[in-house]
Amino acid sequence: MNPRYLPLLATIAIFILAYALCYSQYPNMLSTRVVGNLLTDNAYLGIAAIGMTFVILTGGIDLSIGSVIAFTGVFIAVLLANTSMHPLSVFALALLISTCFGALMGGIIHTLEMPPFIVTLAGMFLARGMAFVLSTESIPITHDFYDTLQDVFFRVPGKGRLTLIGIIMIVTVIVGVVLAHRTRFGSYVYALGGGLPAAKLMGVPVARTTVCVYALSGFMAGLSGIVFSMYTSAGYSLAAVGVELDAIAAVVIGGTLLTGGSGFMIGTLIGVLIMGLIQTYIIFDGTLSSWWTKIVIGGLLFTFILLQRGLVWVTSRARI
Amino acid sequence: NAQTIGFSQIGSESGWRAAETTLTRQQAKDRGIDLKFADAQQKQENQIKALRSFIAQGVDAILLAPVVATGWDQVLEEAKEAEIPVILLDRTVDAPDSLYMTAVTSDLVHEGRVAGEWLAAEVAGKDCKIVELQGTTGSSPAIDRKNGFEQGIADHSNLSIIRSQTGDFTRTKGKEVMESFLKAENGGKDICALYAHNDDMAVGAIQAIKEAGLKPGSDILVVSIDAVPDIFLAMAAGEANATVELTPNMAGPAFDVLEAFAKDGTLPPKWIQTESRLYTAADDPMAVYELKKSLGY
Amino acid sequence: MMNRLHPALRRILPQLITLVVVLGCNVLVFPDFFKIEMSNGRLYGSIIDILNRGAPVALLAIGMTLVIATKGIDLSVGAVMAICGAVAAAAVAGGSDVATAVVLALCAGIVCGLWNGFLVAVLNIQPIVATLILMVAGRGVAQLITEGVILTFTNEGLIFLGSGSLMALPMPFLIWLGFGVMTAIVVRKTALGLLIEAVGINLRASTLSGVRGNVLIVAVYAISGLCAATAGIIVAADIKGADANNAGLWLELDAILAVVIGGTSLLGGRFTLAGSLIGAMIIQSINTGILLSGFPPEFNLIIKAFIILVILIIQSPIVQSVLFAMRMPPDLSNDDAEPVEGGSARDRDASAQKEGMAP
Amino acid sequence: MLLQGRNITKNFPGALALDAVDFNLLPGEVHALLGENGAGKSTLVKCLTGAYRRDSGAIFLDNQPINPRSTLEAQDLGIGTVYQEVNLLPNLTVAENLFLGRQPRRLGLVSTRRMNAGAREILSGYGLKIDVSRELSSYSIAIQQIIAIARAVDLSGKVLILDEPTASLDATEVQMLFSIIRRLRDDGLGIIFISHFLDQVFEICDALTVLRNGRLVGTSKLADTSRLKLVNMMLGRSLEEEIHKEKDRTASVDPVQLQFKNFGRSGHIKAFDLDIRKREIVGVAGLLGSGRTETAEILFGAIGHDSGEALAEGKPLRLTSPRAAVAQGFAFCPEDRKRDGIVADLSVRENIILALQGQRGWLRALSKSEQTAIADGYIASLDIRTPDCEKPVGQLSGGNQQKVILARWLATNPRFLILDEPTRGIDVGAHAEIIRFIEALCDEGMSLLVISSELEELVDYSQRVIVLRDRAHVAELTGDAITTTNIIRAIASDGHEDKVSA
Ligand SMILES: Nc1ncnc2c1ncn2[C@@H]1O[C@H](COP(=O)(O)OP(=O)(O)OP(=O)(O)O)[C@@H](O)[C@H]1O
Ligand SMILES: Nc1ncnc2c1ncn2[C@@H]1O[C@H](COP(=O)(O)OP(=O)(O)OP(=O)(O)O)[C@@H](O)[C@H]1O
Ligand SMILES: [Mg+2]
Ligand SMILES: [Mg+2]
Repeated sequence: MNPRYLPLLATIAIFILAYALCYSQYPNMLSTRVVGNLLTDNAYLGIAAIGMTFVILTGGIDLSIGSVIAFTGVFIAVLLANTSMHPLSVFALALLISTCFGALMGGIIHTLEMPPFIVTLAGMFLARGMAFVLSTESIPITHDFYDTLQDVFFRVPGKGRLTLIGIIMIVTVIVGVVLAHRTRFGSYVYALGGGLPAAKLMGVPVARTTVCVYALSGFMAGLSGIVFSMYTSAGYSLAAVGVELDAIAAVVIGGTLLTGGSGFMIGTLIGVLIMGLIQTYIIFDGTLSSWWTKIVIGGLLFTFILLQRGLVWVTSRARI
Repeated sequence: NAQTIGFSQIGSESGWRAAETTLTRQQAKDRGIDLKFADAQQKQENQIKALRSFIAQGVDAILLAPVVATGWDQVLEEAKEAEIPVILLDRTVDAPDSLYMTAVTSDLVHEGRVAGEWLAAEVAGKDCKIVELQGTTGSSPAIDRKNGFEQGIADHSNLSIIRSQTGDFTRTKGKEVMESFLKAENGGKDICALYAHNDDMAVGAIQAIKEAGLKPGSDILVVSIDAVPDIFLAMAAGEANATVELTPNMAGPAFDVLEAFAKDGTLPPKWIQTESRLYTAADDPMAVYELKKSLGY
Repeated sequence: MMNRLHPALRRILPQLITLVVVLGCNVLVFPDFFKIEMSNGRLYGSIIDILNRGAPVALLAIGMTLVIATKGIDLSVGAVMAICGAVAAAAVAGGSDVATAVVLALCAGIVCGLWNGFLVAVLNIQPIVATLILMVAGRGVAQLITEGVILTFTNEGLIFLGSGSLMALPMPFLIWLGFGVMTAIVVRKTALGLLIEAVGINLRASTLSGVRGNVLIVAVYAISGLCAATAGIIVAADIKGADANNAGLWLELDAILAVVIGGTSLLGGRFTLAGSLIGAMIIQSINTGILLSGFPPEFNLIIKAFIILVILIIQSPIVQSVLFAMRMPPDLSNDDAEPVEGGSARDRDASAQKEGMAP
Repeated sequence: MLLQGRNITKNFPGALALDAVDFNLLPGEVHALLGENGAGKSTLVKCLTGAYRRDSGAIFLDNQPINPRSTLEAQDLGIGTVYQEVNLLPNLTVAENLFLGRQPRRLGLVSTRRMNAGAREILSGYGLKIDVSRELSSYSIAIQQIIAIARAVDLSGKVLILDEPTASLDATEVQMLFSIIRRLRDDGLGIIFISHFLDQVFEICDALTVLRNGRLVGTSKLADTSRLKLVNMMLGRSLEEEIHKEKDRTASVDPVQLQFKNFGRSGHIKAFDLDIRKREIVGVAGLLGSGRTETAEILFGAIGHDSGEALAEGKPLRLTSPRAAVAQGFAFCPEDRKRDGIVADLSVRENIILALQGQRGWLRALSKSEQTAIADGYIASLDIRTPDCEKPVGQLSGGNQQKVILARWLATNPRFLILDEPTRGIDVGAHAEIIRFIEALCDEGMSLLVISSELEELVDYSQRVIVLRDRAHVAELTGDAITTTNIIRAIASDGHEDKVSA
């Protein structure tokens, strides 16, 4: 077997193992309801994490996504509350803005050769600041179209629901997989992560790829913001604080290297589900105090990473 | 058979909230309720997840301290569908009131108004320039307490807010921002009163005022909200003047309601307002401090 | 003129210029900005406030600089601050004296740092995630110590560290200055600095050259933990209480920002402690300026974002090389060479050092 | 005229790398570009292909002015290039490296199956049967080099540029490469060939251009040039003697300095016995991937051994890490200098003292003046071309980087030096000097293990040659048995272990 798939397989194996453990303790956790919730509740994170995966694959990072999610939500809510625009055209506008925002950051990163960490940190401040300027209060969204969208779901046996936003996330993952592994753009993304000088010498269009990757991440953050606004029917400038760190954690748990150039989109999906599983487990348990919640989340995170490393290490040794 | 009740708490960002959590746990224990506690770490999305998990587990009732007013319709509907009563604690939501059983809250705007009215009465017609320490930008207590206070002083043209900046509800920021207020307003000589959206910021600001060589409580009047123990210490030392209580015991009334409902199906009113009591130096601060100290603040 | 500057000074010249510009802007929004007066035996003024309030970020930036130089990053410093503040507060609340409390807190910080270093160097976990674990769990530990409340204390000795003053200067300022100078001396007068840089640029090559790369990495995280502990003590002492929920919240981002504004590349290698300290002061000047300006708080973040962007643009390699080319003979602009390839830090081949040494 | 560069000038801060250089390449010609280390060959190539922006000058392709601003444009114009350091992407698969930017597509999506098939087909032309869906980094540098060549050849519609392509290849691969070059030449391509192996130049090239210190020294037909004249042109002086002094082949009588008994690691290298005497030079020969590098790494502790022991003068040695090995007086110049050798952003001075400082520990810092003295000493004695010792080593030319790494280890004054492909990319003048230098060190008591793909070189100075096949030591040649033919025979024979000696 090709060793590059090892981290991915390890992640999947650990996820299945963890789910089995949860199930043995709380049989309810295998109900379609919980599985459906897992998809719905983590849709916004999954979508953002897919965008983040592309950025991380190039060796970059995008800290702005949480703020962009909040901004998009507020933007949509403000427009829907104050104009008669149809939500779909508002969505298009929001996606346009977030994509351009990402592209702008990508452009700055490339032309001014500044570290992505800092450029996107400034972007994070800026997007959240813009959200504040639009409205500090949270604005409810009461458009009929939203109700229609929220009523789109498939009931699965056992009271579970596959909601629209869950479906959007799955579609995003599929698109992400195709884009990363089956297009030239995808190979350029991996190439950038392999080393900038070599990528340049091999004729990778560095400028275009960098800008596109951050634009893509901006687009995904915008989409995630739309999904988030459907999820909460509101726009709130303090929403989604720290989502970027959750997304990074999900991407890395999914087996992607932060130094770039190595990782899989499916891994990110699993990473997101693992994060969701940890939370669900803690809620099902329901006995932890606020502080123990944090400690246990940290501990489980550590366990997952350790198990994954261990599994990769053991199997790669077994091969020789 | 014991009831299982899920409690989705916002987080543990302040002493007040820790006290609310402690009291809720205590009450549940006393009544033999199995409390499922979920800390959302200040994130609405985590609260929604928690609610969904509670529903999936089939709890008997849900207590929700919503981090923000909007965005609950969908998940509350799911709860309703599953016939699980939901009671809101300490803040309300924008959803139709058919979706929840009742809300046990104080009135945030009212709290601000009480503080403002106290100050207006205290200065009694003298000119007074006020600096304001806001809570976290965008959070509902910050918005409502600001509005309430402005309403409270609206009829008094001698009162005016000259500076207003966020102190993020924390002592450190409260102190830092107060330092800059003092610098900016002629070393503090122009400031007559401080209004802080919570006691922690006030406690920080009091230190800043002292370090600048002024006397909090007399050179600069200090009024704040929450009534946490530490502000009573300051009050006893004459460094703070007034605070408006936000009681951390929201769960008590909520459990009462649930018990009544379980017994004979009585439905409570849609809003159970807790008292917003004003404490001043006249209320024997040390005694209150001793009383409150053990409540888990 | 430039030629006569000391090379170390020349390196941090852009940062110094930026600091002066930011301070200049502050004067624009608040004319009394530079006013300093003596009251109660201590200096009092906005500048002093900056030096004082900038202490936590400055301290964090010292440790963060070393960590970043080894190509790492430490997201846990905020949480470590909370832990150590809580430890110190709990110690004095439990009746120990200042010295014991401080030593305990510093030890807690070092233990946290060793844990991070262990994850990074021994278990080979990527720094951002390794320290993310402590970032999440650490605040929980701090809350566990304080049980979620603000643990207030009245120990004068401890309070002195946060709000006392010595020779008319605030203690926090003296502490970070002393810490910075000491670290700079240790790092530059021994071979530590060189070895850290070598490890940060090429861990494999350094290890093959007999440098104890992993030990160094553990050491820099421990130093970072120590710095965070000091910052945590100061913050707790400042408000006479340990606030586990909020102490150091999001300060890790400010610290990283300070390091980058200070001119150290996030890709590791060459570092400058003086630059990072100036960077911390730049950030605090921005914050103080915003507070003094009286703008409504909704605009705080936007103002900050724009100022950061402007600073970074001024300091970006391209703009620098243009500026320097205008002012200097070419042989001096040594470190910003080739626009197409070479020169810039981003071009460095990261892949080469991706994996450490296989044992 | 196929490819023409006129008046090309390139200035680096502190170094004029190219000074108005003219260069002409005819179709159907293999044109050698020669010069000492740091003469500007690589820089010229990078200017011609758009990897560097030239300061002035003009480039013509088929007499049309071109101005490639990136290597992508050069590729689109039909110029395929192998740059000096293997510049491929270690994290991509072999197939992706070969087809990056031009993957076969079906319905707009990359067809991995067709790409892999294509890659296998291309590589089979080079006698390479490897799993193309593996990451490039899982293959040795030599295989990577072949892949880089294959990619460039595939991209070159008109011009193929090879910057030291043979540096880590052995004789068979070189012959294979040459046959490909001949075929392309016959197809009318123009080929630029950069190498420090003059034998190879004389074997394959038609014309040559010599650079020295960034200036053009001359261009001529190869047929009109003698070897002596060529060296003269390159160095600006004549190399005193290129005659090989006859090596003293009598087996060393010096005491055994190091003993490795049953030393090895499963999965990496089969356990072997090895004795090394004082003042002895032991050569290691073998095919690509035969485990030469791994032998070196295991001796140095870079890979831990799981069997056997090491003894020095009868006492056991702890060789668990490079650091432990350095403490025992070991030194190791690695093969992949970019990845394992240089610390690119540090200065020449800091790179040279790195191992010494590592050995002394962080507390006993060398003062700046001591550092400068050491660095300047080696810059002079190894003739490292750099404006001063403060230049970042990443900006030196490849050969000079190699010398810096050698200097780093010599500075520790080792008793046992392991050199993996030490003369890779080093020019003739320096080559001779380095060998002389090494021999002088050996005379002072150091022993040496040299891995080299250049059998002549091994034969020249080794007193003993170990031959490896399939990660096992299969033969040991001593005395007069050390000849290229014997080595090749030992490599090729699949018989049981044999000891050949005189
Ligand atoms: N990025 C760079 N920055 C500064 N100087 C450089 C850079 N690249 C090359 N040089 C300098 O340019 C000169 C020519 O280097 P070049 O790499 O072209 O030499 P070369 O002829 O290829 O040598 P070698 O045979 O060792 O590969 C050298 O003096 C080198 O130090
Ligand atoms: N022809 C080959 N086919 C498959 N794998 C190979 C081949 N050659 C080398 N490798 C891989 O490359 C690795 C490198 O081996 P090693 O570096 O020890 O060889 P070497 O004798 O030093 O050869 P080189 O001259 O390439 O350095 C081996 O572990 C092997 O996995
Ligand atoms: Mg070269
Ligand atoms: Mg080798």
